[in-house]
Amino acid sequence: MDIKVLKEITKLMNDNDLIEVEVESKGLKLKLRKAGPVAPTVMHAVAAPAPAAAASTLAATAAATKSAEEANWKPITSPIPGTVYLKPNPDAANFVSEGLAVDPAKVVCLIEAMKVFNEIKPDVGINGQIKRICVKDGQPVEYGTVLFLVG
Amino acid sequence: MDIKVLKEITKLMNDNDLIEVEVESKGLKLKLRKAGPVAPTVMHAVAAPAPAAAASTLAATAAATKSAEEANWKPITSPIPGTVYLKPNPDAANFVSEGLAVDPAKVVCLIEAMKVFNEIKPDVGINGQIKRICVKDGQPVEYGTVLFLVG
Amino acid sequence: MFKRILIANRGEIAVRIIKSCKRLGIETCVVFSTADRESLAVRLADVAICIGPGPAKGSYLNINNIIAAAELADVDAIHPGFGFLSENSHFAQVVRDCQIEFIGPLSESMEALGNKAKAKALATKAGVPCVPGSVGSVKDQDEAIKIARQIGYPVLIKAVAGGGGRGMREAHNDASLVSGLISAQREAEAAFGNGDCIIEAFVQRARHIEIQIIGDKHGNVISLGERDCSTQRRHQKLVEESPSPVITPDIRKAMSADAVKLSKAAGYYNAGTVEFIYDLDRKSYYFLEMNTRIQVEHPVTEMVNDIDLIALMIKVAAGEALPFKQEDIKPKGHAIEVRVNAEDWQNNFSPCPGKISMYVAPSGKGIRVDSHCYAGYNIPPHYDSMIAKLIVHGTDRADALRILEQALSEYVLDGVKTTIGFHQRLIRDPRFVNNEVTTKWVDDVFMKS
Amino acid sequence: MFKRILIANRGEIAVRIIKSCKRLGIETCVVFSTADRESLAVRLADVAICIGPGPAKGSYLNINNIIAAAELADVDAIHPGFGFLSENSHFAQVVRDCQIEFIGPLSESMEALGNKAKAKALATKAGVPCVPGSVGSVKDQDEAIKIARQIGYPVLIKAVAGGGGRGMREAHNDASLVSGLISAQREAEAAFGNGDCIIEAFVQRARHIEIQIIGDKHGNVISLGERDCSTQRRHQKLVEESPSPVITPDIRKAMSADAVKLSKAAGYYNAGTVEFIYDLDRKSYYFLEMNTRIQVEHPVTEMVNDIDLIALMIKVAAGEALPFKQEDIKPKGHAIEVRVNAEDWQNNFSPCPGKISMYVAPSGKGIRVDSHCYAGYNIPPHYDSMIAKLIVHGTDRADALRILEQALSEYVLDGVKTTIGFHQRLIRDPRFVNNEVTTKWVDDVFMKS
Repeated sequence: MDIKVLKEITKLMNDNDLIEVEVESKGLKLKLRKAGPVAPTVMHAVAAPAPAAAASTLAATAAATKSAEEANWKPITSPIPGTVYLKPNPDAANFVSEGLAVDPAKVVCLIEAMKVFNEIKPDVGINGQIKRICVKDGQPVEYGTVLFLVG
Repeated sequence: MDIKVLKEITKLMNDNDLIEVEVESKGLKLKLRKAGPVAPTVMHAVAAPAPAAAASTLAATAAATKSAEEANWKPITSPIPGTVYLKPNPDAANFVSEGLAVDPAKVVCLIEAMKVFNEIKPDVGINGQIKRICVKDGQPVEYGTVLFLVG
Repeated sequence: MFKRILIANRGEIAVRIIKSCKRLGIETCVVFSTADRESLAVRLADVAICIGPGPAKGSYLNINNIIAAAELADVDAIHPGFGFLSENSHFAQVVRDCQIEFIGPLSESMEALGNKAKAKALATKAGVPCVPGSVGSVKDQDEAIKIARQIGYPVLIKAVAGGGGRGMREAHNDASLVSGLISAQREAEAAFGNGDCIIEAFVQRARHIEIQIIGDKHGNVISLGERDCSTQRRHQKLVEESPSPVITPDIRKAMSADAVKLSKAAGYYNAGTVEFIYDLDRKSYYFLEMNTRIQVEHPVTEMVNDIDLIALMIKVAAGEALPFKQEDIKPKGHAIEVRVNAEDWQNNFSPCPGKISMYVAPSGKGIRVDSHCYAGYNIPPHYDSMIAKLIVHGTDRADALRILEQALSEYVLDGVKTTIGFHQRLIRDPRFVNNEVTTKWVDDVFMKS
Repeated sequence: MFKRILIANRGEIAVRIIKSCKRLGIETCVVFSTADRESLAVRLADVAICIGPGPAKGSYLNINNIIAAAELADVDAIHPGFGFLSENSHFAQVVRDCQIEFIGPLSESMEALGNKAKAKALATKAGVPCVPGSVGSVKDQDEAIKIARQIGYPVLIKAVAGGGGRGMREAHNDASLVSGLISAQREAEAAFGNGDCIIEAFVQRARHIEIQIIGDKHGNVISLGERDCSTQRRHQKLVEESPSPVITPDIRKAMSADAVKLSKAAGYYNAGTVEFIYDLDRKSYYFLEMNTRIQVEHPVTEMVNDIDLIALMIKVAAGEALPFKQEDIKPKGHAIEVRVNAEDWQNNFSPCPGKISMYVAPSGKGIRVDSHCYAGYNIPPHYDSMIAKLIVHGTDRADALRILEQALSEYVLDGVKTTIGFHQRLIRDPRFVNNEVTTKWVDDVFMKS
């Protein structure tokens, strides 16, 4: 049981607005929870009808898929609310697939907002392989939604 | 797991507003949680005028005078709100003084309530020397106010 | 007017009384148990004195320590709130013997009305309709059976000292009557130190309707209108509203007149509530009992009449005459109160004491929340589970229900289970909306559907 | 009526708008910055969409992301609240170009009135009295000096695009005029991207009195009465009340008429506020500027008129006609609002962002609190420091002040410094009680005593 793991997870929580983390792997069981009101994702589930629940699910997916081992993967996030498209057109193949190497010059997906298809590229400094695709084709996203994890 | 880990976890909690940390690792189970709201004495000090402040001061003294070293001193507390008298009559000497040995048969002070002077004696099981007199003659006290510390 | 008042209570009602005192410019002294040290009442009061441990027996029911605190704080009146010592005539007498005014009726009135058998006799004498049944408590099982057969089954067995459904049993035949009588007597003996019981005809389809009265020390007693508290679970009120959606203006008038008649017959002053049972089939009402104190649901009456009942209680206790006459009382709109309790309503309404982690009460036009809770507050296990009373006031019942639905949806409360979900389901039920509710409906129908 | 409304704002006003929407049965979508993820608005809204980082530039001022969220949530109207983009005519136009209704006036009206120089010209044309001074912005220092000498010192330098006291300077002679003009221009250029300034006579003993107007799309515009906001610190309003305790019924009537006149001249609809400066010596008033949005202090008007201004804005934006005529407006009683800010008032009112550890807002008859705060809430450093608006409504000013004093004493708020203590001291000051306050009083007298 290494404290570095806890630190990394906490950073993870801060970076991703997680309010609770539970990890269980051979012989190790771990749970962290944050103070204050529950995250909007939970909030909505509690307080609001379908649309909110939907909006929240996004954040939830992003959150749920995190774990200590991925602590140093870098996220590619959405700069704007909109609809994400993983392929240039319905018949084409995805821009990227897991394992593919990407750099700030590479278009990884499109986000449609106000009828405009915005080409999304990794931020400067993000070079590496696509470790995980965190969104589905056609899924609505908000600012900050994690689209891909690069490592 | 040694204390360094605990210290680091605590710091972690402080730095990151964690209210709970649970760890279960082969042969190790660990859970940390944070404390609740402010003490009533503080409440009074903040919110209310003189009387409340006074009432709270009592509690405050009781609280303030505590320290690790005195941890196993036993308190003699007031069973009723009233006015404490340390001597049988104005001209007489105090019932007790610091260092005096007391037992459940010994009257340590009087508490006047409803024109009645109630003789206060140590609870059964409280035997020892008066280590500290925590109230002043003629001071108003409430239920639970610490009158003496016996060790 | 009084200079300083001691509040011999806790929780929401203690906070409520403190606020009315502040508005009247009266200092407040609240007494509290060690379990309530961090309570809002303790924080808001001018003086707070600890009187005992968590269990009420040693604190909120500890007459000696409360009087000692009253003398220490040098108060000139005591408000008992509801529950605890509020209907204890002995306490009222001790308070007055100490030259401290008890904010409530005379001990004599409390005794005459507090005991169901005595109250019923007084009502009969005053010409107030009562449920057919035994005159005074029943001597033994034989008499009970005799009376039950006279009035015909089903019958209700009620402890004369009972309240809140305790010491109460239904009986549908001689056998269940005998067994019910025994258990009711045992329960009442334990709870109220008096096992005497009366036998009454059991009204099958009933509404619980009560009249709020207030009297001064100059012989004036008036009715402030009714509250319909028919939505009950195991004789515990869950929802209260005014006006009652099921009675006619004539019935309302007659009930008010009878309530005032009974109060005057008992030489009653200050606030009181005369409870009636309304028979939906016979379209007639019967006197049930009188509560000689302010009630949990008093805000409903305050909202439709735009008055402060607690302030009124204090004023009449200080000797002031009522500021208005019966003809001045013209209730406006419709008010509904729901009780938000820390209970797991899906699991038998079992109490859920614990810490409230986040708390934001609803607010806005027509919304009122009386509460002592806050984020970080730890609901102690020693007392009732009430978190808040949510009261809404609309132009009519439909409007009030609309506001109530919004308010419930805005209630932010994390950390403990509450009855908010129950109320949300309840007020959407067409049978509730259409006033098809009887006092047994929640138990027999709603909770089973 | 709209099906779903997007709220392009945060904090207290976002919560306030959500509540009115719920009352109207309209779904709500709130946009928020990463710093507001745990805000009450996000929790209460039906949908919440993150639009950017903490700093407003990337979120609450980010037109692209807000419109994107509006399309994603498929809303049919946007309420801008106050501050941020609420007076940005370009934003209003973009919203309408996207076939989404902007809940506010036409962009043209906003442009005509948002600029002080244009607004003054329009007022003059409409026959509304204006402060003597430059017609339009001054070309250069020489013209400024010429005008200043014409109207006589002291004069006030005001940025045409200014607001909240920014881009405003006093000048008592040519020298201070030149230096003041330069700094005012620089400040306005930086803050509003427009350094143009006007020169006006400086009224020495002034009260700030504003008229709340509301217009529909059918040409109806009415006045809902005035608010007196003379208690200011550095041109920031601290207390607002209605009615104004210093003007006569005739002045009130004339002000209202002029406010309506100006609004109609600008083809104005929806809610707006026409600000006047009242000269206590000359007993006359002058048009100051018009705010083309709902204002922080709108609850004062709501309380005395018993209306919901936010709901009214939504209704007229949806095309409904005003539900009442000018003659129906009969304000009742006296309302006062104080702003509770997270500021260290004893240390220059410096902002104190941080975590609120305990929070219990006052409540009771005549007490209203509009707030987004709760225990555990972290006041972010990116935005204004407002914690709550405490509004009281009494039968008259004395009664309102009594209620206000009680409410302030009941306010439980730990964890951050607040201005509650300032207000407690202020309302006990005989000069405030006796209405001897001018717009400079807090700065020049009160804070120095």
